[in-house]
Amino acid sequence: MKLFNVKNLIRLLVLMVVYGIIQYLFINKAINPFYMMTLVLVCIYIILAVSQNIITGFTGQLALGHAGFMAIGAYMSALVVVRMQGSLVAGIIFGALMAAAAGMLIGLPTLRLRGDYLAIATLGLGEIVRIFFLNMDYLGGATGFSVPKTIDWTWAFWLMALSVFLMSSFINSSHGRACISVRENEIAAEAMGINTTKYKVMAFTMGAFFAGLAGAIYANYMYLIHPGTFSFLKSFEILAMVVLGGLGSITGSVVGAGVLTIISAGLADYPEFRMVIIALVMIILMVYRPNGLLGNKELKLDFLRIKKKG
Amino acid sequence: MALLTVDKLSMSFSGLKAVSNLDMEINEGELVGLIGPNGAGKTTIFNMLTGVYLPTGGSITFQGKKTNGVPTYKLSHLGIARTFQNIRLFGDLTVIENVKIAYHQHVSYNMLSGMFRLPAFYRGEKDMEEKALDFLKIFSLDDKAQELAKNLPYGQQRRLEIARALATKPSLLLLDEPAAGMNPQETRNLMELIRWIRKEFNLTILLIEHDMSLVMGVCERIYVLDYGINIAHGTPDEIKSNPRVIEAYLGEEAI
Amino acid sequence: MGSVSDLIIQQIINGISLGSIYALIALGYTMVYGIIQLINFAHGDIMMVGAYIGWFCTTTLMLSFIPALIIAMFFTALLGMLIERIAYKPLRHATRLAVLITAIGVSFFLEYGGILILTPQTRTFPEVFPQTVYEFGNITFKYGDVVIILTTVILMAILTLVVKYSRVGKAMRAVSFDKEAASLMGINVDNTISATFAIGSSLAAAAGVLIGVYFNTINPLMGIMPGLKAFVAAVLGGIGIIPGAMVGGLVMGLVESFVSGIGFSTWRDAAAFFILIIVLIVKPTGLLGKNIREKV
Amino acid sequence: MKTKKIFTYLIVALLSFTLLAGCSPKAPTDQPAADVVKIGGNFELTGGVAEFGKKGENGAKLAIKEANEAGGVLGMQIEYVGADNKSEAGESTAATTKLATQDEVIGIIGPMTSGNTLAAIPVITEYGIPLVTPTGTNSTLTVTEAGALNDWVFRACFIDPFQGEVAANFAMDTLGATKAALVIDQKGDYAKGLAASFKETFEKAGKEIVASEQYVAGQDTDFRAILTNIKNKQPDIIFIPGYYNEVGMIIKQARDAKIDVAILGGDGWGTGPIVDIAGKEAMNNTYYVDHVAADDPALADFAAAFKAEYNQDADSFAALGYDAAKLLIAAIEKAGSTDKEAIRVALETMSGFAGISGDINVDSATHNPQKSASILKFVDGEKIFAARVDPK
Repeated sequence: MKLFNVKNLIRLLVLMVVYGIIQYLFINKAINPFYMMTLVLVCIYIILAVSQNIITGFTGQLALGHAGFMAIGAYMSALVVVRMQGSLVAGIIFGALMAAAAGMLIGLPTLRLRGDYLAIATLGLGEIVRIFFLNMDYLGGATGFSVPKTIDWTWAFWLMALSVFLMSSFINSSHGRACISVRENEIAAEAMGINTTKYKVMAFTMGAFFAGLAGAIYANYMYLIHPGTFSFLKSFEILAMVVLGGLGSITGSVVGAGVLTIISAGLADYPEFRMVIIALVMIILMVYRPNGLLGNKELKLDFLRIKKKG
Repeated sequence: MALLTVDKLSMSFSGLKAVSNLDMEINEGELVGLIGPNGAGKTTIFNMLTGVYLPTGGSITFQGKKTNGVPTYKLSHLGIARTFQNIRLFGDLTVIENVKIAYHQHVSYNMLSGMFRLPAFYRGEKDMEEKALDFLKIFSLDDKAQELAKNLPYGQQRRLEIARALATKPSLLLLDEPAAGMNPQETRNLMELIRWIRKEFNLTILLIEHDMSLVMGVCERIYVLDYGINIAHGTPDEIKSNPRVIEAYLGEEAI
Repeated sequence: MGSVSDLIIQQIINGISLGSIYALIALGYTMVYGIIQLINFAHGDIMMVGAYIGWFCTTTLMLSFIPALIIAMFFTALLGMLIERIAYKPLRHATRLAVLITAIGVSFFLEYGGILILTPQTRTFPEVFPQTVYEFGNITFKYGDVVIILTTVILMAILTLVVKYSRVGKAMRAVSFDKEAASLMGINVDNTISATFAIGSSLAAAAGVLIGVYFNTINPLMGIMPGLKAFVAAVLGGIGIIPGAMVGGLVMGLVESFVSGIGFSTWRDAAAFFILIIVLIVKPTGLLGKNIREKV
Repeated sequence: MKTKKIFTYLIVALLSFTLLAGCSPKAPTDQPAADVVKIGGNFELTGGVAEFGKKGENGAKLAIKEANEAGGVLGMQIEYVGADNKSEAGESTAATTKLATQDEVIGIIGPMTSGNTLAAIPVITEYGIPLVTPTGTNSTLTVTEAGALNDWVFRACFIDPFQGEVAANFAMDTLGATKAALVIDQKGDYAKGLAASFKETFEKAGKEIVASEQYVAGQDTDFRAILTNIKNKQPDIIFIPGYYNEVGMIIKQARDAKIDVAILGGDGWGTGPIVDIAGKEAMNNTYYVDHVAADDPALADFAAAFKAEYNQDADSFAALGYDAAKLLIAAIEKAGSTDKEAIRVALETMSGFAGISGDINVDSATHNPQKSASILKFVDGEKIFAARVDPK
């Protein structure tokens, strides 16, 4: 087993082909900038959904504060880029790290709570973060904070690919399995020597880190960040993507984020019906596929597998 | 030498005494049984020994160290492993993953190696895979390695729980009704297995069991509990003839 | 205006009045949660529907307050049962998260369906009850405050009695304790859950109409914030516990009043959530909740 | 089982429909026909301030409809393309991008709020599309904090500082106030802008701001706590530069709390329901700054047409939406072409445009319209003209 085995090389190839096709179509104007923006948003939401899935789908902790971490990433990266004249990379890293730090700080006390209590506590924390930025006139306050657009589709796509790779590698490592064992049976996990608090906080911190990363990409792509963007409804939206795709499925989150974002963009011409249709999709899907589109299974590139002789 | 010493251990739940003033001593390499009627407080003792409950009185000493208040996972690192009366496997994971999770405390790579797929990750995973398969082989579960734990038949789930407990590399193994739900043949096999792993892994075992044939068959010493009180202890033969034990088990009319 | 003590008393009155509004909404929340452990995120939006039915009755049908309230409660009860049957019942054995997502979906559906049908326009109630203001020195409160506080207390008392002594109440408690055992005892679980939703939703409607009349503005998104706050209140007091809703609501109302009162009005939502988090960490089951230990 | 299957198909159908709607590139076949002028509208059609967005859009649509009935512009019919920004900054950027690149409009009307307009500016600047916001009153929309002019942004309304100044002067000179309290919507830069200039003017004249309280629009319904504070400070007047929804509730609750002093506000008050919300009696002794004199006959015609078209009462949002669209159409007419740069220049040099919200002369240095403001007073629920203030 090595990093550059056939399977991973094929995966990389697929990514490069997808990227290449889209880039080609864009250059040839077959994809207009609005679709391009939608695709970048898809990338951002994929990172958000997968990172929420780490916390909720894999570690089993129902946290509803993702919009808050996204806000921290967005505002902190903007702080570095706009107010301190730092580089984009520094901004992104700082944003993600600050979100992770906040995740750890918030996670330590709240992750002792179970189920719905954790949900409402993290929802409250997300709102506190939003209210904080609403009151920060230094960072635009209620008007919103203008950030130059320095991220393009290439950045967003490869950062997304890297994030998904890192998170799925984590989940498929021994530390990731420790997180899953917390979801499966907390008491048994403890008895098997898993420090469940540590792994909950680890998953939470990691989720926050990547949510912050997504927020930083968002801030440096969307020209303006506004506290209203990061309300608890955004957390709901992200959770909906995860559950629609399937809890505990990385590819499910990718699909869920893609489907919901594209539905939302595709219905831009029917604004009155857009949210109603999204709501109906959520209800119908849950009623008829409560485990999401993919359940906890992963989409695999099996159709590409080279058949062995014999 | 005493591996585990329990001194005047008590546990009460909102005034209700589940265990009171229990004294117990288990020497290294011993195979000890803990019996008693339903509700006698046996599992409560396990929960105290593994740090799930904080005793309301008395002390527990393991390997010369006082362990009251030490969290469960740390006790596991110190060498206490257990199985559960109501099986607690990681149901949605495969059989081999269950064992790997127990082996996690001995993992040789760190989180970042895992995330970035550094060579240490591949070395560590390979090692873990082999070790886990070894444990499964002992319990003849290796052919089921890729099945989901929840899909195993009952008896195999019990065996997997023991395999998983062993993967933590314990020095003291606590078995909570390992033979529950097994037929006599399976129980006899289990007895053999318990004897064998004790020797092979140099273990000390404390087991709770209702199946008297198993307890009397494998245990060297037995503690008997009734209403949270230790009413007798001794060799299987002594226990069999102890009038208080008979009374506890059969009720007063039998006297 | 006069002394500091007047100021404090006035803020206490403000807080109690606001708190009983939260409590009123929280009653329905806590009720549904108590029986099927579902955070019915659509509760605030059901409240909105109730407010609109009340508005329709008082404006188009020119009914007076009490009949409007009863009609609103009745139809919203039907709506609640309908939602339960269509959206929640099929998910009875699914994960709680799936049900939660469905609830969020129902909430969006009601909000944006409301915008579609009713337009986002703000509507106002006619004067359905007296706008009397009572003055004691510098301290003032309104007829509406009295109505809301009394309604909350009375509904809470009735609800407690119903849950404790009536047949359906006993069935509810049995179902909340153990669904399977309850059905073995001959309790119709589905009907009991339907009844719970009916009662919970009609409580929401009562709250909606009262709030609509009190603040005199309703719009399709009016349920979001009060719904969230009421849920926080329910959790704060101990969710599933009927007096907990009152306690939680009052605590929230008083905290918000005082935070505004000392000049931090922009932080009052943050303060409410902060108190919630502190309470949850110190006493995870809420102020009136009992700790439940998982059996190992 | 059968229903399950049907629903699965339903979902698949729904998904593929939206995917098709979203993904099919419309590019080459969809080029605007030569005889159609495409104007985009970026409005808050859903979300927190949907009510204003909807009103503004209806106003704009009415203007376009009337223009089309009168023969269109430059002999071409106008096609209106709407987009929803969900009352959210990020969505506003997305909606503007859609209008700019997919629908390829030559001008955009909207959004209604300054924040959402701010989010649209980088996009219209990138693609060079003139934008007229009906009610984006924040001064930084047209001239940035650094003093640079945003070439492509125009507006149909006067800016916040002007309104705040007008209100402050009225409070001091006419009402003789020396102590004022502010109640500010924390979420909106609109209210903050008005409050800031009110405060500046008021304090410059040596008067005192005794209290400054904040609330969150779209969320708060209970304002008694802050009103209790204000009552305690005993101001002569209260300035509430918010939108009518909350303002109505605040005035009602203030009067209930026996605060009887004069209350002043900005153009966000200018719509009917404020009286319904607060009650006629409570609205006595209140004043606000509006764009139009309520007795202007042009406005009456507009209000009648608006009512006939949408079965809704017109308000200042609708009026400004209408004016914004008419301003853009007038600019196209003046430019004599659909070239976006020409339209921009035409907007920049627009003068003597007769809108229903008053005459507009665009200041080419700031892109702000020079408009006169009216102060209206509520008497038993009716708006009475109180004073006219001309720009300096």
